Formats: sequence, structure tokens, C-alpha cells
Amino acid sequence: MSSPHPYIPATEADRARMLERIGVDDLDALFSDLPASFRDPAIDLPPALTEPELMALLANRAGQNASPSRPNFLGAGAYRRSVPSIVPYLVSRSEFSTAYTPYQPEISQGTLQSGFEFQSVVCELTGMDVANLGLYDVASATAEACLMAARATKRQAVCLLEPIHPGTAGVVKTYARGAGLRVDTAVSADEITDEHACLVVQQPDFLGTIVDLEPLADAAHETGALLAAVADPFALGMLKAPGDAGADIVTGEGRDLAGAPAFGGPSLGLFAAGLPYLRQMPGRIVGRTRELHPPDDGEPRTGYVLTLQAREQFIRRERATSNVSTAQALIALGFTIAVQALGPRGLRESAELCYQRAHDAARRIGALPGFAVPERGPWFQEFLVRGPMSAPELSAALSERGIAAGLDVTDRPEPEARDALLFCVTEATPDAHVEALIDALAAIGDGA
Amino acid sequence: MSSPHPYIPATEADRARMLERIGVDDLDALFSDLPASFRDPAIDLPPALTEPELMALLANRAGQNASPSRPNFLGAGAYRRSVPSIVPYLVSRSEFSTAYTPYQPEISQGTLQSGFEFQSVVCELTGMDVANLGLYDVASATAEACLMAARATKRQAVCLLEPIHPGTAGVVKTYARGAGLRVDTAVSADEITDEHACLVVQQPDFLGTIVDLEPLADAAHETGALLAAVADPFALGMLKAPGDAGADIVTGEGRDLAGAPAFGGPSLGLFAAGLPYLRQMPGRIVGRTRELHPPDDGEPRTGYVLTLQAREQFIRRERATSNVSTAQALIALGFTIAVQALGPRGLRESAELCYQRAHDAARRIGALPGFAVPERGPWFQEFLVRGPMSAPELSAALSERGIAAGLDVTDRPEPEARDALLFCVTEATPDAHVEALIDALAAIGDGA
Amino acid sequence: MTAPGPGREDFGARLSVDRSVPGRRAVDVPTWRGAKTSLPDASLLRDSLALPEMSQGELVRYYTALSERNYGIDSGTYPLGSCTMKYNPKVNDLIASQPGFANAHPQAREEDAQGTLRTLLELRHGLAEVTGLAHVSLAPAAGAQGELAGVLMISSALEDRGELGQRRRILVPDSAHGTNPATAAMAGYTVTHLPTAENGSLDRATIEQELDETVAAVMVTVPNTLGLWEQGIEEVAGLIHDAGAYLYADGANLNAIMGRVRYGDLGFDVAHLNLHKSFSTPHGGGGPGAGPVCCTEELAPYLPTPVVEECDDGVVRLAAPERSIGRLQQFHGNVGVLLRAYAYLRALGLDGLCAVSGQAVLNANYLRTLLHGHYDLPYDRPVLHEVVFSGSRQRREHDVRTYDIAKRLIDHGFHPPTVYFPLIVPEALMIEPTETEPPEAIEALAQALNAIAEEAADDPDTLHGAPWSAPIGRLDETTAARRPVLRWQDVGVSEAVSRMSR
Amino acid sequence: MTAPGPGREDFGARLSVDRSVPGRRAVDVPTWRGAKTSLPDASLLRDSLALPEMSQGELVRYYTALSERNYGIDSGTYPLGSCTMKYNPKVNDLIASQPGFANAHPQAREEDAQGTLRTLLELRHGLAEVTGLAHVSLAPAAGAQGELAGVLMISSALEDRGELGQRRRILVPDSAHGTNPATAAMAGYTVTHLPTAENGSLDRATIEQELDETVAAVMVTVPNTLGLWEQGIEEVAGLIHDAGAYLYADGANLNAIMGRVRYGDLGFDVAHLNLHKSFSTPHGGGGPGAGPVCCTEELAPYLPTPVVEECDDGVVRLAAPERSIGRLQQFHGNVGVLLRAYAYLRALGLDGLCAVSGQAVLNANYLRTLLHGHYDLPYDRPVLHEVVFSGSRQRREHDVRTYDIAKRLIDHGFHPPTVYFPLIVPEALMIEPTETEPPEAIEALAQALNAIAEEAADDPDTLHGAPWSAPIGRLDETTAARRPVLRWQDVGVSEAVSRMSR
Ligand SMILES: Cc1ncc(COP(=O)(O)O)c(C=O)c1O
Ligand SMILES: Cc1ncc(COP(=O)(O)O)c(C=O)c1O
Repeated sequence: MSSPHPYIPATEADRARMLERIGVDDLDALFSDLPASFRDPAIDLPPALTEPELMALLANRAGQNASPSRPNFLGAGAYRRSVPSIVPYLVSRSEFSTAYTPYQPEISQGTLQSGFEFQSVVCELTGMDVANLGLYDVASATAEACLMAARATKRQAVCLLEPIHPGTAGVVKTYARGAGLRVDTAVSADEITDEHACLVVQQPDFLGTIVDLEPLADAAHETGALLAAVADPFALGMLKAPGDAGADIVTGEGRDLAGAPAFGGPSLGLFAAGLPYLRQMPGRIVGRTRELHPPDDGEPRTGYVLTLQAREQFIRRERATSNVSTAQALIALGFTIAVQALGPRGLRESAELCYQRAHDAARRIGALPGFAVPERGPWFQEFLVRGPMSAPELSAALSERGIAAGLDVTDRPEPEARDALLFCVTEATPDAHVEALIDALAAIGDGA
Repeated sequence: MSSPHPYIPATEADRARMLERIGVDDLDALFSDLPASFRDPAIDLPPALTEPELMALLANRAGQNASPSRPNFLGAGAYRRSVPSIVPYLVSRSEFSTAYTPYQPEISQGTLQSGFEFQSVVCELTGMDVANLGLYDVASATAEACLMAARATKRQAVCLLEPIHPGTAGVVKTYARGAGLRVDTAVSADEITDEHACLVVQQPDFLGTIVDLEPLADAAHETGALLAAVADPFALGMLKAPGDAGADIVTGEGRDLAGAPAFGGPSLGLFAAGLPYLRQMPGRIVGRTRELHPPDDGEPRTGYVLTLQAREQFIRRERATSNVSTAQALIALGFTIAVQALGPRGLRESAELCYQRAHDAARRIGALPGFAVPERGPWFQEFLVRGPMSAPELSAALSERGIAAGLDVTDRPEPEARDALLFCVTEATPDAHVEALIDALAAIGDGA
Repeated sequence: MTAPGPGREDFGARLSVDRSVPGRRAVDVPTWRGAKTSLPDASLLRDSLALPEMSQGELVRYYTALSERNYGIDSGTYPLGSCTMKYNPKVNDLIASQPGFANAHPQAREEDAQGTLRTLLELRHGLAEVTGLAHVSLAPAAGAQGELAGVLMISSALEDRGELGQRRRILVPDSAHGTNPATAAMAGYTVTHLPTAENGSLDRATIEQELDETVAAVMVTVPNTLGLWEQGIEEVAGLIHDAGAYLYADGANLNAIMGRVRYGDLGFDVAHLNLHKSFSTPHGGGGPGAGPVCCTEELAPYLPTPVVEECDDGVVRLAAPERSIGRLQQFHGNVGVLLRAYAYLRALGLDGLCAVSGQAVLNANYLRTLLHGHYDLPYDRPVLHEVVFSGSRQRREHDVRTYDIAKRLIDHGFHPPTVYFPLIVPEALMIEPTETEPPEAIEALAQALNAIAEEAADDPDTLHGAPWSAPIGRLDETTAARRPVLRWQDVGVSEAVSRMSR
Repeated sequence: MTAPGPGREDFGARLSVDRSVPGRRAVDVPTWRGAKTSLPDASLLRDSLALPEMSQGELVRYYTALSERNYGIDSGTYPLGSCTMKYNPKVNDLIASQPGFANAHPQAREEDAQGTLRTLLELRHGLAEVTGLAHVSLAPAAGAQGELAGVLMISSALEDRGELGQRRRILVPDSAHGTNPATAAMAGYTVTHLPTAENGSLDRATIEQELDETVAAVMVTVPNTLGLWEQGIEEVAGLIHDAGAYLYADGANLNAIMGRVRYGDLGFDVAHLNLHKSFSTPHGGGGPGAGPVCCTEELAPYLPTPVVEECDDGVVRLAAPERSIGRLQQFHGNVGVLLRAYAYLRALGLDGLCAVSGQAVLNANYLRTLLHGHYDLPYDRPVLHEVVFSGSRQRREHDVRTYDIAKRLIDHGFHPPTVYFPLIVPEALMIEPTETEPPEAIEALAQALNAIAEEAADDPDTLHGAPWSAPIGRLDETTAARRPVLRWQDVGVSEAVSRMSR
């Protein structure tokens, strides 16, 4: 390219002037340290696209996914939410989106003060004392919770209570392996022993059931283990705060309140804990402070800084509480704005609306001949559906009718999950989609 | 509603406190001047929607339009352009979008300095001395051009050269009626007389042909009339600036470079003229100036203000040069950024790409058996297509195949337009759409 | 945020062209790889184009920095009287920018644009309900164009009555917005100014005196620009009709009375609305707006083209009324703005509209009460959506003009109110808080204005030089007009811009 | 723009909860009109939720004002070394936010997500080409997670070789980023620090000495955090492999060498990239990022799940490698970031990537030249993407710390560079201009830094108190850590928030 790329300002003339000032003949001279024999390898990349070509290509690609307006009853860790309209606008302001981690607080108060709001919101939702600025996603946050529990209790095993999201369990296992922890799974709190650093419980659980955390907390605490709750922050709009039920650590997934699922990410791992664990926590934390040098005639003003950094990798290196550096700050901002836009009443009303709509759909499906909705206790937004055919067949039949069925959970050990699909209906599932589902199921039932 | 609407902060308690401070018993007391017999009429409006309901309703509505990805060959005043990606982001920054007309320059330098950039860009593209901040759309701008020409020449008629966009001609007539001007139309410059204040010429003309403006300017000037060119600013990326060809006033439509057609609006009327007409111009104008009170140790800094306001309605009232107040400032901002993003080379290259793509498509269509592309001279992006059936039939046949044909122009007086559709292909028409059109026309030709 | 450099940066002196470097570019254009058509004759082509050349990042920074030198409704209270600067819901922007709406072509077959057209139809119905005027054209691009439409419709009606030649006058109150007389003049009429009475309403006696067979129409702003109800307007309507003239409502202040009283019921024949004010669509730094015109059955045949109508086949179409005054726009109006207005109407419903007008009026009166005594109040009555104070006392006693007061308010973090309008109030300070300001913001504004009133007495020079904390100091408007510099070239920068030659 | 009030507003003291008024709300929730299901037992439900209550406009203003208290890449030069803050093309955001991409459900059948999956597949191929490491998992959410993946993959390979029990050490240069040793520790290894030699590269002798059968891997950052090439790394690779250990590349600085040399060719076994740096995706104030891990054939079976693969039927699927270390994310990684990175790759192509690395290196050397002599330069050689100066002289001679220099740079309108890293350079000033800064910006930055060097001598107190012109003055970080205030409740505001009761 003779003229520079739109992303690169310097022109040929600029470059000549700069090289002269540096005192080298050409650009190559600056790369002379690179081993000659490995220089300029053959690299096979498609040619550069101009912006209109790029947009056309990727509009086309986006169109190769199933239409976003297609009825979709998948949940199982990613939920369609009514994200307040102000969220995308505010989050996209480039002062937020194109900033780095706020190392220079004086010109990063936007990120930092929002971060303090985030921590506060997370503490309030979870009922915990302290929260960090967020981790990658719920699964890695839960893995970090296990590592923290192990550090705090000096124990070498953790116990996961089923049903728990397999993705969460999977990440816990990955991280545990490095840390040399054993990962046990249990179907009842009785199985927890004094080898376990923590009992990990998902709320609502992987099959949608609302869990009574108090007895589990008691059981964990009796053995000297911590209770780590993996809670859906949206459901916490109506469910008891895990902290109030005795949890010592709470993790959760914040992505869905902040925006679209985007095939699963960017996500947002929430991480909150009781005060005793503050200095054991992974991740960044914002603290409130004041100006050092107010003018003679003024009071010091309030500001925010990253704090308690002695836990972190860039200071503590191999003795850090975690290796995490870049996390998911922008998603945390969206989460904060969404929660604050809904406010206390809106969050409660949304959660109840979600509950009502899901139960109404489940009731109607359960009433269809040939269909059953096996219950495992009170539940929130996800329910099991067993039809007149095998789960994969039912899923395929719906897919043929342009409907994405709930997740196939037949291979789960829970008896209710046998031959079942896990459907999800939220406050944001369009009414027309529910109607289409019921019509389709009725038709499938008739045909079977 | 007991709780306030999200757009209205004051709560019931706030209201009570405010009413008490004002010293009235209730809100009604503040409306007591309104005639009682007409108070609180029955008004039939659908009930309020919450934000998720509103978004669902209007997503549904948007889906009731033809799909935006459908091949579309309509032009005739609204053209699909490759709008640079940075435009929508920058324009949507609410410091720009939610500001008022910049009455207070000290806190409106963003709008004002951008406005100065806009005027400069318009002058450069059109080859004129001065430009205003924009009018409603090309048609009303052209109408204002006629009124200005009448004021400047003290003549009572204007002459429109065909083929001109019927929408433009229509608006000229509407405005002319109020001003008591006669509107003549002509097919040749010979028809202009010394009764005419101006000759109005569209460039390229309504049927897509590139016009040689110089002889027209000469003809107009010989009778003492002005030449008003209605030019497509995008085509001016390659075409001679009308000012360089002798035009005294140039108008144009800026919408398409700034964003999507949006069913025709918001639009952006460009308006530029020679220096002699500056104080006759309609609309707002930004001027550059300096600070009045620099600090003792500083130079006065440069700033921008609305200027030459003595022309305007809010000062001059019935003697103003126009009644225009609110215009299309935000679209002008988008236009400015788009033009500056393309820059001199990008604008030229885009115009030539548009030209090449349109000509290539026309050539391929003209080569299809049964089809002809009657030419009227050099042309830019629009061409006439005559097929093996009547124009409405051809249009309907394409529509059945999911293609929006060019505009039906059979009723035009120009012989080349007889039985023809006016197709448009631009730099932004997807290749796949052109292929689909050619396939469809070939199939239609085979069937005929 | 732009961290300011040490010293005073002269940001305004560095335009795009001053930042331009030949050869840079912000976007690339695809290369045409097909068969090449030769270009038209060189005499038809341009051989130079002097535009700035910047990389993409530089251009984004420049306009980001410019945006930060602007104050929008999201920046704080923006109490411009008459302008109705209220919060602009973001959801409306999201809605209007959906590809289905945004990409609709104005020449599309109506069947291909039913989503847009049905929405416009429902907006039309909604506006008819709110104004009590059953017939509506959404075509006008702003208030002033709505006025022109209304006045031209009256011309057409008079023409059909054979009275156009004789009725050449339009009566306009002296408190009217400048667009009213300017519109009347553009439509070919002579303007007669009507004085405002002591109570802030029209002076009935003058109207009666002026009303004769030479009068085509009376244009009245309701509520008026003093923020006051036009007392007895319903009776004046009768007088006007008796005299064979039409009554025009400038509905730019509809926000004060939405849901509570209607122009049609009061006897108005035609009205325009300012959707970019009453209906909260963003003003964009000077547009786009939308100024629908609403009228009675009698005037309906004259409405501007197009009018949105549902046909018997259930398809919504664009129609040209029988004796339409014609087009006002090449296409169908500022549709993107109309979609936003529709979204606003649906978000509120009737209860919401009443809540809007109620709170707008409550807020204006609250502000009136809080400022009372600190500034002169020429019309000392409860107001509707706005209140007009006068800085006369400050002018007289401390040589502080309203201009100074406005500039000083900037230092307090507020956008100033409208000043020197309406013209009938000397040193006018026209303040409209709107319903979207919380009481705390109104209190803070009042506190700032009252503090400034004190400062006017104690330290007038601080006001004379204000603002002190804005991105730029008070500007020399006189020289700007006297020696106009209106584009890059005038600054002598054109040579700095590279010229692209063929 | 926020016009500042007179006096110093304590904006930070007014959090959402301080702005909250009981009863206000920013969005409404639809009412459920269907049959009601009774709620679960009260013991399962919460009875209070103390969150702020604000109207929509107030909330928008609050976060708009907060954004204006931030500095992003669109605000100006952001020369944080190691962080690679370059212009983030807006087109990438537009692309990733298309509904077809944004609404794809992570549990969707693969057939329903081919648009996303094919794009990820092509990104995977592109990264393999650029790194010379043919196997890639896009799962890691950021650089540090990419590191963890890489080290765990090495563990698995060692396990399969039966050597995991014996190889318990990882060697990490003392110039490494903190995530490197932290990752090694998280993966259960002991960290041995390798000293940097005089020339800024690894000290070969120490490596040879440390390399034995207890070493699992050596983690090397290439180019390193001094902005220098690791001289002889290709030979070191041989030594490491001979010792039975693996060579890990921290590829966070890939931007210096993209298109010019490849980790795989040099002998690296595994590398992670920081797409949010090298590939220009926005950093978001601390994420999201994406840290793909790339490896040789030998390590491919251990890649984290999922890996994107094209199957024989032409469908692109998510696969679990044979002996995968398992999952790192509940789903498939930060897909939205990956889409942006893909768009960037396609916008540039190979020529573009070379232009990026070339200009990045030229810019860093230009800056090095312009600052030369004003600050100490411990490793005085041509650099690659960044240059590390030292403020030691200023510290010694004028008692001015690098901290002070950084803060003072804010007053000059720039974001400060990275400071006190790498740890081996005392008073480090680590500056990375990136290729998207125009030469003029680099000159202005150099001028500011050189002016500050003079100020350090003439007027050190101005530096000690800086910044003076930022939205807030220098903050008390010590007290923040000593007496942590980490949420509203700690400020004593919880009672100001209304509690919602059932
Ligand atoms: C009372 C009044 N009438 C008419 C107008 C003109 O409206 P527009 O600016 O939309 O043309 C305005 C606003 O400018 C106004 O306040
Ligand atoms: C050299 C180097 N390695 C690793 C990392 C860690 O990357 P991340 O912040 O994405 O986890 C960084 C950046 O923080 C870095 O600069």
C-alpha cells in the first residue's frame, strides 16, 4: 500500500522524516535484531478489505446465524433479558469503552466511580460485605472461589452440589487441577466432609430449581467448610440474598443483564465475599479516598482508586491471590447501569414477571396431551418438558418448525431430567414465541 | 400512575412539597386559567407501554417493511451510500444530538465549530463562496434559492429546466405561490427570458444525465438571471463544481452521505451561493471570531458564533430572508464527518466506483435480449431500462422475484423515458444484488 | 475527557484543515475490478478538491473533542424558554435506527413500507386526538414549515372562497415567535402586530378593531410565549370566524396543555406542533425537527402532500389531498423524527401526557416561586410551562444586562435560559424547566440565579466578563458579523490543504 | 461537556445513592396480566433490596458525567507501555453488535450459529498463520487466562510423559509481567526468576545453569517488556527442548513483530496473544479481552475446550480436544471480542499487519530519539514497540519521582505511560506510542516530557503536587488501602436508600 492504511496516520513522507531523525536508513534497520533466517515468513492471509467490503462480509456472516427473531427457549446459563435502552448507549461512549484499566485515577474517575457503584450493587444483591470489580465469567469466578476457600481453610478439596452447570463444574476442575485440589460432586449436603474447603451450590440450580441455601450453609459450616453460592443476579431480584442465608462467597453471571448473549461472551463473573476474605480475594477492587493536596481554600474532594493491590499479580507476582489482570470491566459497567435503571422495584417486578411468565408457559405445556412438566421443587425460569417422543426427537421436531427447543438434558442423573428438555421462558421471551411453541408442541403431540 | 413515569423524576412527595412552596392546594389550581368547559376532553389514545413492550411493538413494525437486505434499485433522489462507520457513533454522542441550536456559543463550540467545517466543506464541493448551515432538504433549499434569486434580481418568475425531480419542482411551486412567483418549466435554456430570476438545473438531472452547466450559466446570465444548480454532493466528488461552471447558487441533498434513507428523512438541504448573495441567504450561518476578554497573560482564543443574524426571523421578523429556524444540524454534522472521512481522494474514488459499477450493470442489462438502456448523454449512477413488457409489468415481475425495480418514469415527457424504469446502482449496491437483478431480468426476458 | 494542556489551548484555531496531512485517509474505497467505462469528458469533471486528509483515529479524536465542547440535555439542566429542552429517551433513537425503518426507501412501493406507514398513520391519529383537529399532515420538517403549511392552507381556502385577493393581512401578537411574522410574509401577507394586554393575554379591543374583511388569519401561540394562557381565546375564536378569518395556533407550547385542552375544541382552524419540543425528540444542535400541521375538516382538502391514509384494502398509503397546497419536502418529511415522536406518545399514553403537562407546569411555577423577588416579574401570575422574568432591575441598578446574567449562569454549571425574547419583556429571561428536571435541579438553578442577582449588586464586573469556566470565554459577536469569516479559505488555510489532481 | 460550577464540586462524593429519591424509576416493567402463580415460600425470598432510585434522565446524566471524567483512546495519546493502546476502529463495534451475532445463544445447535462459528474458524486460521503455531483455542478470556491454559497444557503433556511429578519449576525472566509468575504459581509450579543481561535480553548463562530435569517450562515475553528482542531466543529454544522443557511465549507484545517473525518458527511450543492489545479491540476500562492460546502439533491435544473445527460435512463445530485441559469458560470465550479481532485482521491483511508492526516500531524509536538525553535510558539500543526510560536522574538530582512525572504529564493533556514496570528498571517510564499515533502526537508527547524534565530541575514542587488540571487532584492511595471504603454502605449511606418491602 503506497498510501497509509486508515488506521495508521503516518505517510511515506512522515516516515522518511522520522527515519532521518532517528538516524537510520530504513525501517528494516530497526528490525535488525530479529534473526534473519526467520524474517518475513510466508504468511497466508486473505487480502485486506476496505470498510464497505468488511461490513458487507460480516453482515452476510451475521445472516448465517439463525435469525434473532426465531423463537428460542434455550437458557441453561444464558438468558434473554430486557436490557434497558440506556445501557448500550452509555456503555458505548468511548471514554468508557476505549480506556485502559484505571492505573491513573485522576483521569479515570469514570471507570473507578462506576466500579465502586458496581461493587456496591453486587454486595447489595448478594448480601455480602465486599465484592471485586468482576472476573471473566461465572465459571471462572466460581473456580476462583474454590481456590480462595482452599486458601482460607487450608483444605485441599472442594465439593460441588449437583445439579450444577456443567460448564461451571468444568472450569472448577480445570483450575483445581493446577492448584492441586480434588473436586468432589455430591447430590446432598450430607456428603460434605471436613476435607472440603467449600460446598458450591448453584441458585437456582442447573435444572431451574430454587434452592434453600440455609440448611446447606449450616451443613457446610458444621464441617468448617465455606458455602459458595453461584447465584443468578437477576433471580436475586426476588430470591433471598445468599449472604442472608449464610453464604460466605457468592459468584454469578452478569452478562445477560448488561446485554445480548453474543454466543456466550463477553461475560461477567460476579465475585463477592464476607469481610474476613477481603485480602484473599482475586481481582481488582476500587476504594474511596480523598485528594492529598486540596487548595488552601478548599476541602479535599472525594475520589476513587484501585486499592488493596498487594493481593495482585503485578505486585505480588507468584504469591498473588490470582493471576487475573484484564477482566470484564465494560460489561460490569453495563450491569451496573442496568441494575440501577431497574432499581429495587423494577428488579423485583422483572424477576416476578419472569417467574409468572415461565410458570404460565409451563402450565400450558403440561396441560397438552402427551406432555409433562416434571417438577423438582419451586423453580424460577427454567422447567423440564417431557414429550411423547425422546428428547432429541422432540428437539428436532421443534427445530424443523423453526423453534429452538430447550436444552437436551437426558444424560443428567436426576430422574426428572430423564427424556427431558430444559426450557426457559423469561420476562423477555416474546408472547408470540410462547404461542408458537405451544402450537408447535400441540401439533407434535397430535402427530405422535 | 401512582409512581412517576421513568421520564418524569418528581414523585408524589416531591409534588406535595413543591405545591406547598408555591402556595397552591393542588395542580389543578395552576391550570385554572384554562376554560373550564373545555377542560379534560375525552382523548382516545392507546394505553402507555413499558419500554420492553414498546421495543417489541416497534421491532415488529420495522419487520413489516420490506427486508433491508432485499435487492433495491430505487434511486430518484435517495441513494444508498457507504456511510463511514465512524459517522453514526460520533453523531450519536449526546453532547451533539441533544443540544439546542447554539444560542450560547461558549458552551456550544462543538456544534459551532462543526458547523464552520460544514460550511467549508459545502463551499469546496460546490465551488461557491459561502454556505449556510443547511436547510430542510434539497427541495425546500431549492425553493429558498428561487426566493433568494427573486429578491436579488427583483423578478417575479423562475424557470425550471427539465428533467428535474418532481419533488423538487413541487416544493418550488408551493413556496413560489406564497411569494407570488410564477414557475415556468423549460426543456432548453433557450426558453429563459428576462422575466426569470433564475434558471434551476439539476445535476445530474432527474433521469441521471450529467449536465454541462457552463452554457446554461451563460444563457441565464445573458438574460440577467442567476443559475441555480441542484447538485448531488456525492457526484460532485468527480463532477466539476457548479461554481466553477458559473452557478450563482447551489443546492443539494446531503442525507445519503450522512446516513440511511429512513423513508426519505431526516434530510439535509445544502445551500451555497456567491458572495454577493451572502446577506440575502436564508438560514443560519456560523462565523469565526475571538474571545473578548483574554486574561492579561494570554492571547484571545478562537471561537465560533452564529452570525449575520440580522437576516433571520427572530430579529428581522416579517422582513427576514426566510422563516426557517430549526433545520437539520445533526444531519449536517454527519455529512461533514462523512465527507472528511472520505477526504479528497476517497470522495473521488467513491464517485468513480459508483460510476463504474452503474455503467457495468447497465451494460450487462443492455446486452440482455429484449432489454435496452436508452442513453441521453453521459450519466452518473442512474439509467433507463426498457424491457420486453410495459414498465409497470416489468416492475411487478421484479417485485414478484423479491427485487425492488427502478422507479417507473413512463409518464415523463422525455422520449427515452417512455416505457422505461429508472434504475440506480451505486458504490454501495451489493454485487449479489446486481447479479440477482441480471438473473431475474434474463429470466423475465426469456419468459416474455 | 480531554485533559487540558498547561496554558490556554486555542482549540478553535485548529480546524480539520490545520490537522490535515497530505496522503492520510480515514477510510479506504474498494477498487473496481470489472470492465472500465471511460469517464465523461474532462470539461465535465473537477480537477481539484481541497478537503482535509486525516487518519481515522485523528478524525474521531477531533469530533470527540468537539463534542466535549458542547452542552446537551444529558449534560445538565437546559432551561431555554420556548425550546422545551427535555430528556430525550434513548429508546426512541434505538427504535428509529432499526434497519427495517432506517433502510426504507422513500420511493418504495407502499406495500413494501407498511411498517413505517402504519406507524405514521397511528401517529397521525394520536396527534389528531391530542389537538382535537382531526386532519393531519406529517410532512413539515419543523415548526416554521408547519406554519407555512398552515398559512398556505388558509390562502387556498380563501382562494376557493374568492377572498384571497381581498384578505391580505395576518394579525400576529407582539409576543409571537419570529417565525410567525416571517411565515406570514413568506406566504405573501402583510403582518399586523397585536399588542399584549396588561394581563399578558391578547388585547381584545385591538383585535376587535383590527378584524375586518382584509384579515386572512390570526396567528396565536397557545399558551403564549410569556408562559400564560390566552385568556378568552375561545371567544376571540368566535369573533375571528365571524369576521371571516381563520384562527391559527402556533402549537410549539403544546407541552403545557397536552391532554388537558385541545386546539380544535377551542375553535382553532389549524395548528402546527413542534414534535422536537413537546414530544422530546432530540434537537440535534439545530434540527432535525418535525412540525406536523393539524386542521379542521374545512381545511383538510388543502393539507400538504402527502397525508397518510388507510385504504379500504387495509394498506396504508400516502395520498395527495384534493386541493393540497402541494409538497413541502422532496419526500415525506422527517420520518426518523416522527418515529421517535410516535414512540414517545406510546410510552406515555394519555395519563402520561397529562403527567407531562402537569409536571412541566408545576416545575415552572416552582421556579417562579423560588426566583420571586430576586428578579422583576412583569406578568406576576401563575404560569404554565415557562416563566419570563426581566433583568431590568439589574440593568438599571447595576448596569448588568440579562446577557451578563446568562453568561454567568454558565459558570454555575447551567445552560442559560432564553434571553431577550419575547421582545415585549425588556431584558427578558425566559425560563422553561420542563417536566424532566427533578425538583433538586430546579432548586439548584434558582439558587444559582439568585446568587447571580446578589453578585450583580456586589460584583458586577464578574458578570460582565463571564463566563470564566467555559471551554472558551465570551466571544466577540460584533466583529464576527462585521468582518465575516465563514469558511476555511477565509482563514487563509486553503493552501495548507493538498489539492487532488486527476 | 459539564460546565463546572463556581468553586470545586465534590462530584465523587455524590454517588447514585446520594442522588436517589424513593419512588423514582428509570424504566417500567410490564404488568403480568395472565394467571398468577403463587410465589415460593417467603423463606426463599428476599424482603429488601437497597438500590438507588432515579429517573431515566438523571441516571443518563450521572453516567454521562462519569464518562467525561475518563480518558479513553479517543481523548488523546495513551502511551501505556505493554498495554498497546491503539485506536479501536468503530466498524468493529458495529459488526459485533449486529443482531445476528449479538443474539446468538451459546447453547444453540451449531447449525444455527454457522455465521459466528465460521468467523471464529477463520480467525483461528489467521492467528495460526500469524504465530506459526497451527493449533489454536480461542477460549481464554484474557492474556492471563491464555497463560494459564498454556501452562496447564504443558502440565498435561508432562503428565502424559510421566514427568509431571518431577518437573515442578517454571523459569520466568525478572522483566516478565506479573501474570507470568502468578500463572505459574496458580498452575502449581515453583517460579525461578531469570535475571536480564546487560543487553536487555535473557542471561544465557543463568538459563543454561537453571535448565535441568526439574524444569517444566520457560516463559518468555517476545519482544520483552523492555521493548527489546530476546536475542538468541531461537537458540535458547533448542537448549530448552534439549532439557525436556517447553518454551512458552507471552505474546502480549506481538504487535511489534506481526507479519515479520513467528513464534512457531522460532521454536516456541505455545503462546498466548492479547487480542485486546495487538488486535485493537477496545480495552473497556479493564476488559473484556481475549487471550487465544496457540500451540504446536505436540501440544494440540491439550488445548482448552472448545476448539473451532470444520467437519467433513462442511459444518463448523465446537470440539473438545482429545486430552483437553478442560474448560476455561462456562461457554466459548469472549466471542464479541473475537469478532472484533477478526474484523481487524481482515481490514489489514498481511501488508496491513506488517505496516502496523513497522509503524509501531518506528514510532517507538522516534520517541526514543526525541527523548534521548532528557531521561536515563538503561538499555540504550533501538527498540521495538516500546521504550523504557528511567526517572532515576530526576529522582536523584531533584527528588522528583517517576510518579510525579506521570502525574504532571496529565496536566499536559496526555495519559501517562506505564510506570514502575518492568521492575528491573528503577523509576521506570515505559512508553508505547503504537502505530495509530500520528508523528505530531509523538512530537507533542516528547515535548511535554522534555518540558517536564526541565521543570523537575526548575520547579520540582509543581511536579510533586500534580496533576493540577485533572477532574480531581492527586489521590490518597495509602489511606484507601489502610482504611478500605469499598461500597456505599461503608460511606454510611445505606439508610438513605429506600428499602423495598414485599
Ligand atoms: C413558539 C414557537 N413557535 C415556532 C417556533 C419555530 O419552530 P421551529 O424552530 O421548529 O421551526 C418556535 C421554536 O423555534 C417556537 O418556540
Ligand atoms: C506482557 C504482558 N503479559 C501478560 C499480560 C496479561 O494480559 P491480560 O491483562 O489480558 O490478562 C499483559 C497485560 O496486562 C502484558 O502486558
